[in-house]
Amino acid sequence: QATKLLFEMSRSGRRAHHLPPLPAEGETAASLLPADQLADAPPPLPELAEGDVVRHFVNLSTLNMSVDTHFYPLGSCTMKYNPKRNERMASLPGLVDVHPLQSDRSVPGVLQMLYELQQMIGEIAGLPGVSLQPAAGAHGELTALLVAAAYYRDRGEDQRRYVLTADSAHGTNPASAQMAGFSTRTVKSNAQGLVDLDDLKSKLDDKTAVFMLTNPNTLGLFDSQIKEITDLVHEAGALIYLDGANMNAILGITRPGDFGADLMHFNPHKTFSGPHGGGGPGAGPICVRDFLADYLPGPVVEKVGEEFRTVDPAKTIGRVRSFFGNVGVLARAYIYIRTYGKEGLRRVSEDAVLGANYLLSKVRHILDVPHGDRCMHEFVASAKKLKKEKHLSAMDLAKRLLDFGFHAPTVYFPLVVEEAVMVEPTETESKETLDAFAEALFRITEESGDVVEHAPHSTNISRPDDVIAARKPILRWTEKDK
Amino acid sequence: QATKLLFEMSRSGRRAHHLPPLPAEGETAASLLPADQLADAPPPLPELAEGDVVRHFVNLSTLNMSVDTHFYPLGSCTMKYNPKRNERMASLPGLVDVHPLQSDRSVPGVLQMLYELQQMIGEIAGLPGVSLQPAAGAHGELTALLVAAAYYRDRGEDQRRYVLTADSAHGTNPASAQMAGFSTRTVKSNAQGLVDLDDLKSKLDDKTAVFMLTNPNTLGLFDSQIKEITDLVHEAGALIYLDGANMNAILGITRPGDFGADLMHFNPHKTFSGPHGGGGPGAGPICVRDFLADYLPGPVVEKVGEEFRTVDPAKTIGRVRSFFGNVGVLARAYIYIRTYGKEGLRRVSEDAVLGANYLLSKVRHILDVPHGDRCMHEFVASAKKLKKEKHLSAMDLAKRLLDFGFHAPTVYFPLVVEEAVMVEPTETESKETLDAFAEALFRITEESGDVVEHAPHSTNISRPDDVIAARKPILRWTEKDK
Amino acid sequence: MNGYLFHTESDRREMLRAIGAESVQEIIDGQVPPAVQMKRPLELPPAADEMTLESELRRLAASNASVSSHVCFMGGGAYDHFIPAVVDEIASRGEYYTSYTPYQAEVSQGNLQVMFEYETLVSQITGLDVSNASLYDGGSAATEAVLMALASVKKRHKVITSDAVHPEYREILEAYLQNIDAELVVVPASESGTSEGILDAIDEQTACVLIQHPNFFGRLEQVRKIADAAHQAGALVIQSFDPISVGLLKRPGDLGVDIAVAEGQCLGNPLQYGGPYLGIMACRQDLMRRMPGRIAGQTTDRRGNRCWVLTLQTREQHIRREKATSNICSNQTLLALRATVYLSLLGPQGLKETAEHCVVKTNQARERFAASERFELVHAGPVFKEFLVRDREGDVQALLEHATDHGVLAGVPVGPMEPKWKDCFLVAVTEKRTEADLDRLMKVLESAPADEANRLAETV
Amino acid sequence: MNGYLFHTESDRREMLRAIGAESVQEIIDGQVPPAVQMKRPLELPPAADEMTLESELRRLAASNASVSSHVCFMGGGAYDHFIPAVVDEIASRGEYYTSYTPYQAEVSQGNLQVMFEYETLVSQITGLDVSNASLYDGGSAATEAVLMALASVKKRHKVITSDAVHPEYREILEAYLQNIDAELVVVPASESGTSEGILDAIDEQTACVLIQHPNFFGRLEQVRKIADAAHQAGALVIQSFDPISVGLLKRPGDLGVDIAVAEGQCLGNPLQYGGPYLGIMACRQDLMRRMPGRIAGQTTDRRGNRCWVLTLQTREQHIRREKATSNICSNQTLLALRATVYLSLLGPQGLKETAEHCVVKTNQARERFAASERFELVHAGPVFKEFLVRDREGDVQALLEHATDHGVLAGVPVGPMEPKWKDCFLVAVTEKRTEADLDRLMKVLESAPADEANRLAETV
Repeated sequence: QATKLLFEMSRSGRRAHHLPPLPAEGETAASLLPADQLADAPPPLPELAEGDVVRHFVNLSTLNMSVDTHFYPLGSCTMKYNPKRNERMASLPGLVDVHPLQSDRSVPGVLQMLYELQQMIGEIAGLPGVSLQPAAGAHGELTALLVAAAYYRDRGEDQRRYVLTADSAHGTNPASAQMAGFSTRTVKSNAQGLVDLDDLKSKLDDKTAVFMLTNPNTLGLFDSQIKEITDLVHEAGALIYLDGANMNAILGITRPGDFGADLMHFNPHKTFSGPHGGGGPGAGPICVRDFLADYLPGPVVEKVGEEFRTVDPAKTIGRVRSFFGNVGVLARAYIYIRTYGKEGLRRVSEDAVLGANYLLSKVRHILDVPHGDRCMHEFVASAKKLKKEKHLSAMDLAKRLLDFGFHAPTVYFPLVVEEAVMVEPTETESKETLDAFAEALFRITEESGDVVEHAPHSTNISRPDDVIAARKPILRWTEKDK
Repeated sequence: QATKLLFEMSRSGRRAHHLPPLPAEGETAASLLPADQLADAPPPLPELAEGDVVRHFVNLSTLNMSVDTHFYPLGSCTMKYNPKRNERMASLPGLVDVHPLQSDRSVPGVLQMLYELQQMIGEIAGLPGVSLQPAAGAHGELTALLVAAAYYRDRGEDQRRYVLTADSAHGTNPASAQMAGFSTRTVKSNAQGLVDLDDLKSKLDDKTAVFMLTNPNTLGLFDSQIKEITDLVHEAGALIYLDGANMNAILGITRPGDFGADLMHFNPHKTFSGPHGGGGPGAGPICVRDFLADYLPGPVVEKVGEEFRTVDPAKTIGRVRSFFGNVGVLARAYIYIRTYGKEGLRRVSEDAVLGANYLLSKVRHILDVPHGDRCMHEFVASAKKLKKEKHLSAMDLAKRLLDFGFHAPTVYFPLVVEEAVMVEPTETESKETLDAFAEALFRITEESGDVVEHAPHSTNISRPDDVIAARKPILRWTEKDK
Repeated sequence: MNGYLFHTESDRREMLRAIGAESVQEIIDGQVPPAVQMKRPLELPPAADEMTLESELRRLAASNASVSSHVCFMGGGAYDHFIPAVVDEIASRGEYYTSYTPYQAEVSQGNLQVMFEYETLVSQITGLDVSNASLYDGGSAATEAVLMALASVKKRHKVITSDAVHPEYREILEAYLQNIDAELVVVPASESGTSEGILDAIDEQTACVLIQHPNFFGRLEQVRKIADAAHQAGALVIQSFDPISVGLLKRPGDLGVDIAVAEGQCLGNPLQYGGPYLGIMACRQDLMRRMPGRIAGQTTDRRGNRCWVLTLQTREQHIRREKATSNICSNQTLLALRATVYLSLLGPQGLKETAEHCVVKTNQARERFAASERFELVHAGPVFKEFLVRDREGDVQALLEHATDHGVLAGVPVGPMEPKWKDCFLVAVTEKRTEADLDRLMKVLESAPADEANRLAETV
Repeated sequence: MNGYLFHTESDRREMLRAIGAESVQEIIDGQVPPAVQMKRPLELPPAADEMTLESELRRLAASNASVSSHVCFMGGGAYDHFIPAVVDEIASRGEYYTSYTPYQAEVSQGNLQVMFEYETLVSQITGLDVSNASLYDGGSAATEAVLMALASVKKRHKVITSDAVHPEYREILEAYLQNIDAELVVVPASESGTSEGILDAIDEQTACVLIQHPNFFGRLEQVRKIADAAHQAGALVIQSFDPISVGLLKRPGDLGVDIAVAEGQCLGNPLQYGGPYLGIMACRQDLMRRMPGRIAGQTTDRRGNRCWVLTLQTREQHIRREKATSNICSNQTLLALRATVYLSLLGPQGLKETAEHCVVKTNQARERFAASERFELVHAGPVFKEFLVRDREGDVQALLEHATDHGVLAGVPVGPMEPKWKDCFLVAVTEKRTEADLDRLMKVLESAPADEANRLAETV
């Protein structure tokens, strides 16, 4: 049953918000502004009482699955538990109520936190130059590529106009390259799901700027050829960019800087416990080698004696968003890293790997897993056989899982696996939950095709018509819908 | 589908909570305590991870109906909207983190708030002596009766051992009288649902201590004979206690002190916007006439010059709970009263009366309403006819309403109405909601008896077996249930 | 018009039309005799919008010292324990705090299951069979336990307690017993701050004994010994205990106690100047039907699923009216929820470690006071998380005000509760306190000049 | 081990057994070449428990001046507007903040409906047809709008803007345009702080014009005139606007603008030192398929019920990869939710009154500065909620530090962004400010001794 929209609940004259009266004497706002700039009436916003607003949004919230309510094994998204202490600490007035243009001297605590975070993620990356500014992972990719472009321009290597991306890469990689003014070339995966070295070699030349690599890759595999890859790229005079989406697999185990990456981004909303916020906000801090640090966007935080200062790097590319960055998101990452500390972060990755391999050991008896029986923090199964035998798609499987009280895995990604089902359990799910998930998956494969095909059955709505939505887009409520 | 208990999720060795290590040197806790006092092991609490705990309690919460999610017309409970600003302001560290035994000088803000609240509710009651100490309405009743007892003892009228209560009164009235050492006598209601004056007269004598009156009464009627009643009681030398459960009907319209009450309690969790907290905490501040103020429990707040002090009244009965009172609940009442202010509180009651009468005007075409076609803030219908004609009880009706997305009204209370259905819509529901509720009620009376009898159909569980629960009580989980 | 009203003027007109009334005033006039109607508006402050009121409340809140702004060593029945963020997050969900007593079980399984889990946890920390779903606070719970015992042990009217029981709890007991047939005997504590005297006071008229362990002075009582003596005399034993203490100490049920009560504030509930708090009560199986307050129990629904309901309601005032076990008809669900979440997070190991922190740090503090020139420990022997200190300079109130002015809530003055302890104060040390906090406490207290203290005292 | 892990040692053993591995290290060794594995632990601080870390964070937070501890007159793109408690209450529900992008519409109707409502509200405040579900922030949204215009208007590469547009927004634009085929022209503002110069700069090479109204100096631009000129020349017009301002001022769509962008922080989002914020973007219908970011749309499910889905995904990088409209694949749902709740609460009347408060109070502040000896207003003419002030003593940084030390965040120094304004600062006045705040502002600023200011400046 569909829920009423705010606009359909509106009733002329209802109010929830009140301000103190302005002084009766004195000029009115309208008299202080030019008449031709004034609107005839304020925008036609809905008119509601406070109780309406609260009930509406509380009830709406319960139509979402979330980490707080369900297992959410969405591959590549690292839907781990979002600690409540992060929310509480990051909401302290001295952090949350700080204006972005306050002087350095008036925000020593904020700057100390940000400085320490720079140090910490630089250490985790093995790459000392850090900018906390990018607002999301894709934004971090773009920013790093702008840094690479500035670096080449500075070195007079403007001919390096190509960015290589893997065919298994996130779609943001080629899109970011495009936005940064590069052209892209795709590097194939081999049968093992790793980089095809011959294909890579064939695409490397003195026009290559950057190879954008995801490692562990989107199949959940760490590329065992990593040294060869990075050596080849560096020999060609190009840089390695690491898409940090899968950092949850390798914290304290191996560092991008150690295995040859020159630039990378983190997804603190994934690796450092989010939260994801229904799609955002995230953040996309980047780490780079020392010779690239001067090109980072500003401001960054420096420590001078006991004081912290914001400064712009010497050859900065400028800025990629207003103000410092997504400080609220970064604060949560800071609290998370401090909570696990040096002892704990490696254990996070170990348990993420353990959980994924355990689930894989069960799932591979239920679905094909084309790329081996071991993985890092996630794995990609294929519903190919189900399609052939029962005419059920990965999508059908995903929808039916909802009925069992599980969020669906990522499906149809990466593109290199047919009917892909990409499962990332994270380290914050119990063995019991993983068992129950595998059990559900098994039961679904045994169910009648009809039941699965029409799933989900227990959710608020059944499957929506995406085609009509895109063909005849209705993107807002209008008065005539009332 | 039943939900797992915490204890069933426990796994030996799992942990959510950590403290910093104690210094390695120095004495251990065990060595500092006598061996014979030490337990062999800590209590067998469940062992859980933080993510488990959060998901468990978040999911459990969604099994409740609440004011934030549903219309909750529970008669006599005043389930009005619970303002979010109350929660935020009452949670300011300077209010919520104050130790109860701090010196007066260290809590001027708290004392100012409590003093002003005393003044404000004294004004609303028309009774100047105020104690904020009682923890709930029933606790206020008991406290007021202890005050009355002390007053009579002081006057040498120890023979006044009887408390009169109306047959339509809340069960707490006679129970409180009993606890305060009084015996109770019941005063009948007349055909109009008001106090039967003849019966009252026949029970008044020099052994009468207090007449406990609910006005407006539990039928939602203001007793038009109020002056006669109070005059009769006062002439007999007894006191009038007003059960303030229904104060939401008369704020600023009439005051208990003005219509003859000598003592009363407020239910701030009802009248002053709660919240109800799933059954508590509430508070039960009492207001009394000046000649009773010296007997109130201490401490109360006094203003001396510009300073606020806690003092014990001269002839205090002592205290009825530890510390000052339910300050957190009182703070919300304070914020609520300040929000509406002098202009608004009367409007609250007017809209509560308007809403109830509007709903009554619709419901009386659906169900019998034995006591007239007008009411104050609530009314009591009867499912008697439904019982006779379709063998459906008030309980069946209540259960079926749940399927329509409405919390049930209070049923089988007051006892003076057969198959009672007691509806209190409050002032914070829209006309649209009241219309939808009446519509649901109508549809249910038209439905097949079978559907109604087996309701609810859409809730997490169907009707529980209350009889077995009471006959073979299982009041806790035990290891063997695992 | 500030506030939360819904009806627009046109709504009001439509509704009045349906009712058949000209105005709300007409409806009211039909109900409330004009003679008793108010002729003037209420004398209250004007309506305040959210922004303005919040700014005022922020100023008002900021004027108070608090355990957020100050380092807290105050106890005396309410303690500054750490509250994990999860507790606040859960308790701030509207489905919990804006629901009511679960009369309709089908749409209240959340609250009912929490109540059942709470009851189980209380059983686990008390070692007793049956818990209710909570009472108002620790003080009134102690009195309710005494009333329960008086009702259970027929024809006995004597209640024995000790002055090592929280003075406020004893005040409540006195107020409640004032008008009913009961005699209260308060035995003085020994030199060492414990209640052996109770053993001699127990006689054949004794209905029950109320002890506190760890007691008001933080000292440990010989509960088992007292319980044995009481049982021998046919009396019941009630223990007020500290829920944190059972992380290390034997539980009331393990000591032979019949009814255990406690202040549950320490289990994840904020101090808020005294309330709302959480009254914990548990008892032996055979006292179950005398238990006051709400109780949730397990049953099955019509489909055979396990579920929970309010049960044993025949004890209650809705049905029994003047014959009810008690007049209590609410419970502190929201605070019980907080305690449930708190104990779920701590688990056995967390509770034990919290208790260990209290004991070790309290001992560290005791050693510092013992070593000080100005102060002395009133009682020798082990304590749990607080202890009584004597100020040889004598003016405790001024001393503590001095400390407050220097950022430390140094302790609870016990003089106002018991004049004989007027030169003493209680110091409580929870797991939250650090070495640096202890340094600060001693520095601030020792820096309070005796004469300045006296001067301050005169002006206060 | 602090943290949130689940597996007990026995869990780990069982899981390894099922996997058929001896240890996790064995699994890792099979994946990660030992040569690139770390040989040492990460150099990070030790693990910190919640209690200890919170106490540290509280100290750290308390060391910052903030709009909670100080009276705030800072603006410059981020404003201290009042945030109703309802906004926080809703946004702190786990179902919102711990869910992800609504890929599975059936279990994401909450977020999807909020996105659809948000898009509708953005249409309502912009007067434009189509809104996306939000972008990163106001600054990057302005740049995304320029990229969108460049892609829409074929074969034109010139982008015209004015230095009355937020300097940081212009910096972003420069950084993004650096590597692509585009020319950026920045027209200086007139003496009166407005951008008439744009009219002369528009030519047949112009792809788009980016203006801000009210502009960086709080001044009102002649948007309609500029839009007409741009359209005549075949260029698109982008307006960065203040969502509060449209409570009184004409909306971008009413002024003929093609794409409107805004910083949505002012709509119920906290300042938090700059982010996360909310990038608002809306456009005319015909630009819809060029729009970057997520978009939710209405459709029906198989049962025929109205519902919501992510739509127009063929624009996106998952499918189009290097041919995508933009690389953005997240949106700021949580902040869009806050804006949605905020606008629902305010309604038309609340938004209007908020705008009125800003205008009236800003004017009161302007009058005070105008009357002051030390300060002068840089621009004459009407402003919305901020204005530029010149300190005749000249050392703005020291002046503002002095104010901060006295509890007032008096304004934004613009010198660091634009050296030509080094003796100036922006003063913003929201509805939160009171008469008493204005008194305090002037008192604190006028009490800053010029020489002390200079001295301070040297040491900072």
